[in-house]
Amino acid sequence: MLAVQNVTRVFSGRAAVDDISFAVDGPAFVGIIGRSGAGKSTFLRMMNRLTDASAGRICVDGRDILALRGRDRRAWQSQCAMIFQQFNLVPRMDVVSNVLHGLLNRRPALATLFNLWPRADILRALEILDRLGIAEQAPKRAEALSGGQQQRVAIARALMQDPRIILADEPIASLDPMNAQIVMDTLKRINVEDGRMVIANLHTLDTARRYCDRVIGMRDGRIVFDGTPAQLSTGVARDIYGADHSFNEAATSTAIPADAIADAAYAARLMA
Amino acid sequence: MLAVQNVTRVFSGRAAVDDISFAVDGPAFVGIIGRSGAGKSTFLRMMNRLTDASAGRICVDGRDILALRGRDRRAWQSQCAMIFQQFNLVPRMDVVSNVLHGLLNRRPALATLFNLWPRADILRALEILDRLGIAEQAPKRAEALSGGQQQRVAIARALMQDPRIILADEPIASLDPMNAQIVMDTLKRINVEDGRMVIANLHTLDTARRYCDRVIGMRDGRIVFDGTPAQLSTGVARDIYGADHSFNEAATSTAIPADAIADAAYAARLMA
Amino acid sequence: ASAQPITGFNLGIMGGENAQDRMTSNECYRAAIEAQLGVPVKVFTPADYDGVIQGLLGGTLDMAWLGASGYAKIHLTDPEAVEPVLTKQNMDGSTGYYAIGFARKDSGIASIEDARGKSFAFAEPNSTSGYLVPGAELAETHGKLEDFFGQVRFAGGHEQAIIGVANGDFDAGVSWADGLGDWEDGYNSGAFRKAADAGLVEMNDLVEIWKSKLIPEGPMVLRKALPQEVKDKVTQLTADLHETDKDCAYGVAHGEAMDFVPVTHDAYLGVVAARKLQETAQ
Amino acid sequence: MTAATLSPALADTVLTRFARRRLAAFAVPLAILAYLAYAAMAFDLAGLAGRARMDNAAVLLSDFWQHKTHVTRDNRSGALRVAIDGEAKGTYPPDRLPGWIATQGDATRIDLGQGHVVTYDAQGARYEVPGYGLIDIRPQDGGLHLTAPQPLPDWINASDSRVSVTTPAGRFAYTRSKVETFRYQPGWALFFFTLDSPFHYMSWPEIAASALWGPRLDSGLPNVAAMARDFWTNAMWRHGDVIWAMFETVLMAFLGTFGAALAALPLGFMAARNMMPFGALRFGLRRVFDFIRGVDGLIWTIVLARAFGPGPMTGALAILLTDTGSFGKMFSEALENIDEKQVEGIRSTGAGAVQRARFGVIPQVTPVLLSQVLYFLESNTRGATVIGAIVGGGIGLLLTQAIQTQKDWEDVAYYMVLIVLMVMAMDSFSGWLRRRLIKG
Amino acid sequence: MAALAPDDIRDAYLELTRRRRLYGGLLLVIFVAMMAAGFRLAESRNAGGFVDGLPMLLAFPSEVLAEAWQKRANLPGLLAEHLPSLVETLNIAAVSTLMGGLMAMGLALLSTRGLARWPRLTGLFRRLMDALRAVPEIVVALVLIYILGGGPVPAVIAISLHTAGALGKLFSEVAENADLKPVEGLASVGAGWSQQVGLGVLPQVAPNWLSYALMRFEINLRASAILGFVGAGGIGYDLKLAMQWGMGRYDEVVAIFALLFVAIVAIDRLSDHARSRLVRG
Ligand SMILES: Nc1ncnc2c1ncn2[C@@H]1O[C@H](COP(=O)(O)OP(=O)(O)OP(=O)(O)O)[C@@H](O)[C@H]1O
Ligand SMILES: Nc1ncnc2c1ncn2[C@@H]1O[C@H](COP(=O)(O)OP(=O)(O)OP(=O)(O)O)[C@@H](O)[C@H]1O
Ligand SMILES: [Mg+2]
Ligand SMILES: [Mg+2]
Repeated sequence: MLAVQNVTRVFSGRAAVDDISFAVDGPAFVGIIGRSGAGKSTFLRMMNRLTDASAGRICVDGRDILALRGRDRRAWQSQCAMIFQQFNLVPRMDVVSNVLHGLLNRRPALATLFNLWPRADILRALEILDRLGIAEQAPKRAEALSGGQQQRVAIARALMQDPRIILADEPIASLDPMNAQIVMDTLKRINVEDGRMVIANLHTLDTARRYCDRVIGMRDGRIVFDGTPAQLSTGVARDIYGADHSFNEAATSTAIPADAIADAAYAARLMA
Repeated sequence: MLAVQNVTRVFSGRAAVDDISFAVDGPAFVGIIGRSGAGKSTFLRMMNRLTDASAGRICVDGRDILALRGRDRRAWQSQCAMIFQQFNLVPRMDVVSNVLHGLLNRRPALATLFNLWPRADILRALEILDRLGIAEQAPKRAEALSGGQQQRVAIARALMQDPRIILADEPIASLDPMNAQIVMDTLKRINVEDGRMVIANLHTLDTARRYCDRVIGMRDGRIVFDGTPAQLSTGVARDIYGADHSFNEAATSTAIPADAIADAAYAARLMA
Repeated sequence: ASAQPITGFNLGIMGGENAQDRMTSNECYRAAIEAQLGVPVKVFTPADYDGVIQGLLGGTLDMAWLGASGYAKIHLTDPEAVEPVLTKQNMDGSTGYYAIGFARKDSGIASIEDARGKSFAFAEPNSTSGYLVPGAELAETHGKLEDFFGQVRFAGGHEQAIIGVANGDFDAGVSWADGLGDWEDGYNSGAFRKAADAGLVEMNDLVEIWKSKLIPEGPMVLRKALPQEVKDKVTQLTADLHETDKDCAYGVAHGEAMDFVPVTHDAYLGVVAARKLQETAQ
Repeated sequence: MTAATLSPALADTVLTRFARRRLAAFAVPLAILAYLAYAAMAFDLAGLAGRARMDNAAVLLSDFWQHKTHVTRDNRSGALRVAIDGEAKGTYPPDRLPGWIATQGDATRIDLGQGHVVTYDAQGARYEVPGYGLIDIRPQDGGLHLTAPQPLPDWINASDSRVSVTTPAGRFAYTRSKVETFRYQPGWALFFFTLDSPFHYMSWPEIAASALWGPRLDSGLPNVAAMARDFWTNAMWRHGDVIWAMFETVLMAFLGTFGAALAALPLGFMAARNMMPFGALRFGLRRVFDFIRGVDGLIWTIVLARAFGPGPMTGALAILLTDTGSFGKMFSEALENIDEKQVEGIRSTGAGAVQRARFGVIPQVTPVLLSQVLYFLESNTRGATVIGAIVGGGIGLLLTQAIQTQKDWEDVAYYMVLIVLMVMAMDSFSGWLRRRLIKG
Repeated sequence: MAALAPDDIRDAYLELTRRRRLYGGLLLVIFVAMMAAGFRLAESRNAGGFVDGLPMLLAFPSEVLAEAWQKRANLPGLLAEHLPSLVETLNIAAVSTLMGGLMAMGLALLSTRGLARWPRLTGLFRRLMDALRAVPEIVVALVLIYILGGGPVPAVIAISLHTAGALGKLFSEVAENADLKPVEGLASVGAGWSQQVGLGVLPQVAPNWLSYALMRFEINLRASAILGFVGAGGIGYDLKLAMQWGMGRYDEVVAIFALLFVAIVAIDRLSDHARSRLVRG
């Protein structure tokens, strides 16, 4: 289904993504991990054609999507939804409109500029929002929502695209642990229930372990690990994140911590 | 030395400070605590004559400073330095100029308007900055400094006034724990070394306990506690802060916490 | 009356030529006055002739060459402000120019009577020869102009009136000329000549249908409050200019002229009256 | 999960919202279009299209970059005059006529190029038009006799008193009093040196050579200085006067803007809610600002002209007055938006009112005020052009005069270029100053 | 803590103050000298002096008001008579703000880094805006009057062009600060340039753009009144005629002036109000 072949991207002499190749057959949940600057975002952006590749091919069902231009490129983008760390919604527009933006490529440009959408589209947007549990927020402006809600709107937009692949670039990095869990659960459900492929950049190991079918580890633009979550030992993690980096996984964890024992103890002492 | 007698301040029908009285003999470090809206700031502002009192007297060495007008009032202000939560410096002027502002009341107005200061004054400002450990910042603009450094500039301005009393309105509320400690230590040192009276509004109990010779607790404009830090039991604290307020002192603590035990444990488990 | 000695002398020059040209062509004149009076003399050339008029009314300008209508305006505002002393005498000995009514040759209009019921263009409401005088004269002979002509319009200026008629936007119109020389040249000087020389209209296509009475050339005026001695000196110098410095006189007079001759307020009674009439008419 | 759980009420609200928005999406552009249509009617756009004479525009505008040489013979005296734009100061000396004019006794042969040749002689004049034939005009019995191939084309306009011919090569007109040929050539004539300067007759390399080592043409001056003088005092273009006029314009803008800023500073304090305790005075001042601004600089110019007469000071004062109104309003608004904390900090040391203003307020507002003042400096440079036209000073006077007298369109083009350059220069200067002063 | 010896710091700072005082003093002296010299120069080239003129300051206004007061019975009629001209002036201002604003939108979007349709051409569009801004309206209007004849259209064209340049610059400054994340979000679903800009940028910048456009409308109202002075129609033309006529029509001057003034102040205050509401949200 997806075959990445020797893809490279060079930024001013340095390769941000360096000759990577892998293939995914079915609608898997693929996690990409790696430390900051490893090239995760660059790879996803190339897949969505927001950034051009310097070399290589990405074949989806045999077609090299890196070679698409103009209309074809936009058509591909509409089949391959992207979810951003900062949500990238239009803050001053309402939630439903933001979801409807997923259809921009498929509806006449002029009509969309005047915000004219067929009734059926609006209803479908509402349905999707309902499925993600935020239908009541529909008439509000996107900027009025909490981070987790905004990310779910972004996912709704992605679903509106009815995409074959969903790309998610650190979808939970700016969310609190509670919202992070909701968002990741939602992505997993879409992956399982709808059978869409999801490729997510994740910056924490525990999330990758919990949600992914397959984990790809990147370092300095190269793939240094490719396997199942179970294969992801601490040694491998050290490799991915670099051993010099005094490694403390907890510091980056987004799991909701157990009640802060120390704080509670301190308070108890004071109140005695 | 300082005698506060039945001081009241009414804002649109409500008494923000309600008939308070207390007296301080020597150059003590007095802390005023109380929850938000208790009238702490209003009291300090009345002492510095930034706000007028509705009734009562504040006698300093027998003179009622609330009755002063015009020049005399300004002369009193110059003897009674004020330090603000938000530092209230002139951000676009350099550090030394900000410190020199402490002399505005004592130098000819015209010369100060052109920012012309005697050499001796400049040298003294530099000395004070050196004493507070921020002499290297002297030529920088105030806005270029960190919060803790700015608060120390504010203290330097206060020292430049060569005041009998230093008033500090929540001096560490907008600082991180590290800087908070430096600032409080500095105030304490001035109190002890120079023998100047310090009255500080504080919003955390532990700070008051650690630095003050005497703690005054206010609630709804009235003094509900007046004693040594040792007398400040949790019951008293509940009284001051209001029992309805589900009280958790730790939540407002600015003390630097002990290493997060839970985190460390979690990390250890993972790395195993 | 209160004749204090003067410390400077300011000369205002009206439009009609490029500001810089006016400056240059009057430089010799300025120098001559300066030599005669012994005080610094400055020349001012505001674009809008109201600038000169305000200067004379406010007493900051001491002398100016004005149009007849401009003089009338000053006189009506403050009769004590200025007095006319000299005017220009043309090569044929006349001291004035004409408002000329005209139409397209192919329109069949050959006299003002033929223009009855047609559209008629004046230049602009404040122009002496483009509206004030012809308006008053025509109204005198033909009655209310709005009734006599089908439509009375303001083209916006002499230029626009001529082009407008030549283009057929108006059936007939009025503009000014000195009345000397030949029609086909657009006369020797005036708005027709300028338009023809610039290639904007073809004089062959136009015919003259009416000519006003002589409109007096504008006067050279002096501020009344000036000391008599100063007035005399400047007047004398100017009156002799054609005899003493021919080239300089050419510049001051905007071209060929016979002489500068004395003039009094009486010469402008007609224009003043026309202005008064317009004022009450509106 | 399916639509079943979706509350119908919610769907309704959302759908009606979209319907309303759809309406607005059409209504706004439609309203704009309707208004523009109304305006087009009110402005009589249709009539205008008929009135606009693009050919006239072409005649006028071609002067922007062309000059024409008049070759005129007075039919009564027989005198020949060759002058650029027909002006006295552009008249060629008889012994240095341009190469395309040849004289021989009474006869003058004018070569207009592309085979067009005009000849004046004792009998009259002839114009040879290639591809058409010979146009021959002779004065006879007080009228003109025209011989030309029939039928006459519409570019020949003839009566018995005047014949005029217009061809792409030039214009030709014969009346009883004179015969005149106009030749149009591209370029600004005599831009560097006029005909009375020896340098006019040199090519660029010759000029360079003459400047460096040529023999002195004017014994009193080195050649370079003579060139500079001839250029500076060029009677056609008057570069010296023009530069001076530009300076005067900038001077008016400078004095007016900064004068207004100085006047508005104390007034702004008095009109700011947080600085002025007396509400009545504040209100009064604000209305005064409104009045001054509302009246507009142009009217002030006229009012001031009575008191101060024409001249640059009057223009500067008019700008000063108008901008005092604008600055007063803007400054007082800026002062109302200040951060009170800094003032309080200064106040707590016992500083007086003036010191509080100096240290608590001024440092905060300087960047805002300064950038407003500099922005106005730039736009006042443009404004001073207009005001100058009325008070009789600066480049604006030259420009409006050149337009009103209509014959010097190349001057108009020259002044326009200079004004654009001047405003751009002021723009970048004030931008530079703004960056320097505000960062610094 | 101190990296430098206290003495060094002290000397360095004293040196700094000395230099600052020197530069500050010099700057002040230069500025004062320039103002003084400039003013004296301007006065010497003026017909009347500043001091001599001051007592005359009210001469003209009092002349006008005296006559208008005398003929005050005419005022209501004159007000009604010139109302259509005022409407024409308002129309000129509104149409040119609209057209100029639309042009400015296009220019701004084409010349904003990160948004431009043709990134290579941004410099070109910027220079174009500079040039449009630099030409005074009156210049364009005067030239156009000679081509199109007097009337409102030359004024509309002239003001529109200027507005396009002036607003274009302000618009592009706003657009430059717009958040590009929404645009990227729209790009990722395959939206075209017009959709990215129309849905991602315009909603963000609209309040500020509108506020600037309103401010411009105010400015254009004045400009169109002034252009009337050179023959471009509207109430400015009426005012000029009455003003030039002088004594005898001062009642008309006052009537026209009152109309214009009230309109300018009313719009000024309305737009102030609308703008503060727009920008606050
Ligand atoms: N537009 C760009 N221009 C130049 N260099 C870039 C650009 N985008 C990314 N890079 C560089 O490419 C490298 C990989 O960046 P990328 O954003 O893909 O990393 P990442 O793995 O997503 O990191 P993070 O966790 O910080 O998002 C980095 O060194 C980055 O500086
Ligand atoms: N200028 C004022 N006008 C009206 N009410 C005021 C004013 N200043 C303070 N108050 C009111 O007086 C009461 C006491 O305020 P004050 O600022 O002294 O409390 P505080 O103890 O300093 O609280 P915080 O911890 O929030 O600073 C509050 O109810 C406040 O709303
Ligand atoms: Mg990334
Ligand atoms: Mg407080």
